[in-house]
Amino acid sequence: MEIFKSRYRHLLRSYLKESSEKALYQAQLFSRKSILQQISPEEIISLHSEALKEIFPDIQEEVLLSFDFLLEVMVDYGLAYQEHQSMRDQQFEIKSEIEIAASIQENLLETSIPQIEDLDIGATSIPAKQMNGDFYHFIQEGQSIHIAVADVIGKGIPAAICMSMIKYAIDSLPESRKSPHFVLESINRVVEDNLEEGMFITMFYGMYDKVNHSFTYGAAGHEQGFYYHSVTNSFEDIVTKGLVLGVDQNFTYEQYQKQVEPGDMIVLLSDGVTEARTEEGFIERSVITDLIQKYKQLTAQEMVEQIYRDLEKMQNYEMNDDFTLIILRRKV
Amino acid sequence: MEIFKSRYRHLLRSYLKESSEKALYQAQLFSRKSILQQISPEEIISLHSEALKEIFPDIQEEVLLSFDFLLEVMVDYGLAYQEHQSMRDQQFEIKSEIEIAASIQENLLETSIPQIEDLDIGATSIPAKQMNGDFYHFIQEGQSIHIAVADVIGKGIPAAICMSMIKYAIDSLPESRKSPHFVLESINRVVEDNLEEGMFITMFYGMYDKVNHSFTYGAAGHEQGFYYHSVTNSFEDIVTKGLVLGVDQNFTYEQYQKQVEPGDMIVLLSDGVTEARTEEGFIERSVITDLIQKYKQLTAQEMVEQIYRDLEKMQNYEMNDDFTLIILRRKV
Amino acid sequence: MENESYVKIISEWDIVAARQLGRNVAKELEFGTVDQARITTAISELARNIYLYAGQGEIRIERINGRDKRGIKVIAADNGPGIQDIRKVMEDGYSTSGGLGAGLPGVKRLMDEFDITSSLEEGTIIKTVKWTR
Amino acid sequence: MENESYVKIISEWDIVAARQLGRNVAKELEFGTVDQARITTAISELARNIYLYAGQGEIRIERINGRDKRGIKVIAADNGPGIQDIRKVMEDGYSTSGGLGAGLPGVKRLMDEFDITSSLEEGTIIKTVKWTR
Ligand SMILES: [Mn+2]
Ligand SMILES: [Mn+2]
Ligand SMILES: [Mn+2]
Ligand SMILES: [Mn+2]
Repeated sequence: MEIFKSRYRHLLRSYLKESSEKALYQAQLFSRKSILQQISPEEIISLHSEALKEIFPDIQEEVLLSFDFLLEVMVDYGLAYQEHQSMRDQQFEIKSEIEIAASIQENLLETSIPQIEDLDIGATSIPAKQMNGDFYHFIQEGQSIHIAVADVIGKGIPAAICMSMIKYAIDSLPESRKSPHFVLESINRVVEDNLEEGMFITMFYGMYDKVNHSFTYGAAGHEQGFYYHSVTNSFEDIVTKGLVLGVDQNFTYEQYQKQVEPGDMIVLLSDGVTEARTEEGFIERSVITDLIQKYKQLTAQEMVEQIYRDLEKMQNYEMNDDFTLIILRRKV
Repeated sequence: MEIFKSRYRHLLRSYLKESSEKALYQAQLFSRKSILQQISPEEIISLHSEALKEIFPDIQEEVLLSFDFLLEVMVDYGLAYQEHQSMRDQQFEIKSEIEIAASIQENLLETSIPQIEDLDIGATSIPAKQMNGDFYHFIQEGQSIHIAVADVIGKGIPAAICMSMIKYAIDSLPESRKSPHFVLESINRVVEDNLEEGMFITMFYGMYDKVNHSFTYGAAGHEQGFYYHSVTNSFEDIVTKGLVLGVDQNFTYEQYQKQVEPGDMIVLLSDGVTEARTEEGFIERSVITDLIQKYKQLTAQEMVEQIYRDLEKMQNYEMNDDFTLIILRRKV
Repeated sequence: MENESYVKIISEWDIVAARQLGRNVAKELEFGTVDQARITTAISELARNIYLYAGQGEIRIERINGRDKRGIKVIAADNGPGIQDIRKVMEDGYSTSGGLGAGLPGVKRLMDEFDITSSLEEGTIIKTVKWTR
Repeated sequence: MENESYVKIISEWDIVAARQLGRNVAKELEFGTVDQARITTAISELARNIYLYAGQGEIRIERINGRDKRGIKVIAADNGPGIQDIRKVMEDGYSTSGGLGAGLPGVKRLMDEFDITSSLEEGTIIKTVKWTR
C-alpha cells in the first residue's frame, strides 16, 4: 500500500507539472495494477486526497474535507465491485461444473447405431448450449429395431436431467411393453409423476421390423418427420396425432404402420432442425427435403452430418435449439 | 444525469457547511441510488470536480486539473465494475436454470420415510449448493425396509446427475437381487459402465427385517455410521469393508448383520456430517455422538433436524459438503 | 461501562446517531479515514436493517483489546421475527441488485469478523469486529 | 484527407501518441471529460493490443457525421496472426481477471459501436464509433 501511495503521488505530481498524455497513460497502467491488487475505489480516493495534501500544503481545508464525502460515496461502489468479483469466481466454478455434467450426460445417453445388413442408418444430435435437451436412443430386440426421439421443452440443465430420466424409463420397460403406443403411454405417466407442472416432452417412438420391413410408430406432439418414396422420388410428411407427454395421464396414443420399400427413407428430427432461424426468419420445411435430395447419394450418416453443417452455416453458427436428425434407408 | 448532478452538489454543499454525520448518511443513500442507475465511478469523480468548481469559484486551477488524472484512473475501475454486472446477469440465468434442475432432481429422488409401528425413523439430506450429490432412498418390500445412502465424490450438477442414475439403477433391480452385497455389486457395474474415469461414488446399503429385528448391511467406501446400544448407553462405529463404487468392476462386497434390541439406534450419514469444518478444523466424530446423546429424547426426525441446525451454526452457516443424516430407532 | 455505548434504533434518524457513535469511536482508536468510512458504512447497514425489517433494536459499540491490537466491536440486536434462511441472506447479489445496498455480505466484507445468530424467539444478533492494523 | 489521421503503432510510446490524437479529436468534437477519458481508454486498449499481440499496426481516427449527430471513429488495423476464436475474446472476465486490462469487451462498452473482422491472411480490423450526445 505504501508503494501505491508514493507511486500515485509521483504520477499525479508529474501530471500536474506536464499535463501530458504520457502521464495519463501511466495513470491507466497504475489503475490496472491497483485493480489486480484488489485496491478498492475508496482507497484510490484516499490516495488522491493525501497526495493533494502533500503536493499543495496550502490547499483549502474545505476542498480536503470534500474528499470525506466522496470517500463515503465510493465505499458502496467498492462493495458492489467486491461482490461482483466473488460472483465471478463462483461463475467460473459453475461453468466448469456444467462442462463435467455435459460429458457425464453424453456418457449416460450414449446409444450405438445398429449395424444391419438391409438398413443404412445415420444419426446426429447436437446441443445448442452445453447440455442436450434432445435425445435419441436405439434398442435392438428380437427382429425389431426401436428408435426413440424426444425433445424437452426447455434447454440446458433441466432439460438434460429430464432426458436421463426418459432414457432410464424406456430401458426399464419389459420387451412385451415396447410397442409404440405402450411406450408413449408409460412414459407419459412417468413424466406426469416426476416432472413439475409446466414441463413438457415431445416424443416419437418407432419400431422397424427387419424381417417384414414394416415400420410401426406413434408420437406425442413431436415434430413431423419425412417419408421418402424411392419409386416416385417424392417426400410425404409422417403425420401422427397425440398430445405432448406430461399433460394428461390417461391419454391413449395412436399407432401407425408403413410398409418400407427398397430405397425408401424414414427421416426423423427434432424441431431444432426445422425451426432453424436465418436472417429472413424460420426456414421452410422444404429446405430440409431439398437438402436430403441434394445429398441422397451419400450414406445416411454422411447425409445427417452434411445437412447439419449446411443448416449451421445458414444460421451463421448461432444455433437456437438442440438439433437431432436421424435417417433410416432400406437398402436395395 | 442532471438530477444526480444537482443533487450531488446540494449534498456536498450541505456536508461542507455542517460537517455532519447526517450528510454522510445521505452520501451513502445517494451512492446506493447511483449504483442502481448504473452510474459509473468515473462519472462520480466528474460530478465531484464539477461540484467543487461551482462551490469554490476561486479553487486552485491545479486542484481541478488533478481530477483529470483521478478520472483516468477510475475509468478502468468503472469497466471492471460493468463487466462484473454483465456477468451477474448471466449468472442469474444460470442460477435459475439450476434452480429448476434442483427441483426436478428433488422430484426424481423423492422417497418417503416408512411409517412402521416398531420403528422410529428420521432422515434429512441438505445440499451444500443447490443440487444434492448425496442421496438416500427407502424401499419397503415384504418384511424388509431397504435403506440406501450414497455420496458422489464431487458436488453440484455433475454429482446430481449421477444420483438420478443410481436411483433408477436401484429401482430397476428385481426384489430377489436386493440383498446388500448384490445391490452394491450391481450398482458398482452400472457406475463402471456409465461414469467417466475419475468419478467415484460411496454407498451404504442396509436391510432392516421388521419381523426378526435384524439389520443386514454392507458398504462401498462410505463414511462409517454409528450403532447406539441402549443397554450400555454407548456408541460403536458401524465398521464395513469395501471399495468405493466405480473402481473395480469385479469387486465382491461383504455383508454384515446386527441384532437390533429395543431402544437401539442405527445412525447413517454422509461425510458431510462428520467433516463439518469449523474455525478449529474438522470436528471430531465424537461431536456427533455427543449431539445424539443430547437429543435422544426427541423423535428421530426431530433429532436429525436439530443436529443439522447445530452443525450448521458450528460452521457459521457455510456448508462445504452435502449433508445426509438418517436415524432408525427400534422402539421398545 | 465506559467501554460500551449504544444507540436505540427506532426511527431513521437513529441510524445517523449510530453512525456518529461508531465514527467517534473509530476516530479515537485511530483508524485511517478509509477504515472509518468502512466501519460507518457497516454500522449504517446494520442499523438500516433493524429499522427496515425488525422495526426496532439497538446498535452497541465496544472498544476491545486483542493480544497486541485494539479493535471496535459492533453489535446489532433486535427482537424482530428473526431471519428464516441465514444462508440465503449471506449470499451475494440479492441485496445489491435490488438496490437494497450492501446487505449482510457487504457488512462481512467491511469488517474483519462477523457472527450471526437468529431465531424466531430471540430475534437476531449480529456481532462484528474490526481491528486496527 | 483532413478528416482522417493515423498513428503507426510500433513501440509502446506510439500508444501515447494514439491516445493524444484521439483525445484532441474528442476535445474538438466537444465530448465531455468523462467521454474523453473513455474514448482515450478505448484507443489505449486497442493500441496496446496491437503492440502486444500483433507487433505492429495502426490506429486511424476519423471525424464522422451521422444523421443529426457527430462522432469519432477509431479503427485499429494490424497484419498480425488474426484472432482464432472471436467468441472467446469477446467473452467477459478473461482479460480483466488476468490483469490484461479491459480487453475487447471493455472497448465495446466504452464506445457506441463495435465491429471486428479477423483472418489469418488479413490480420485484424476493429472499427468503433462513439457519438456525441
Ligand atoms: Mn428442447
Ligand atoms: Mn426443440
Ligand atoms: Mn458428494
Ligand atoms: Mn460428501
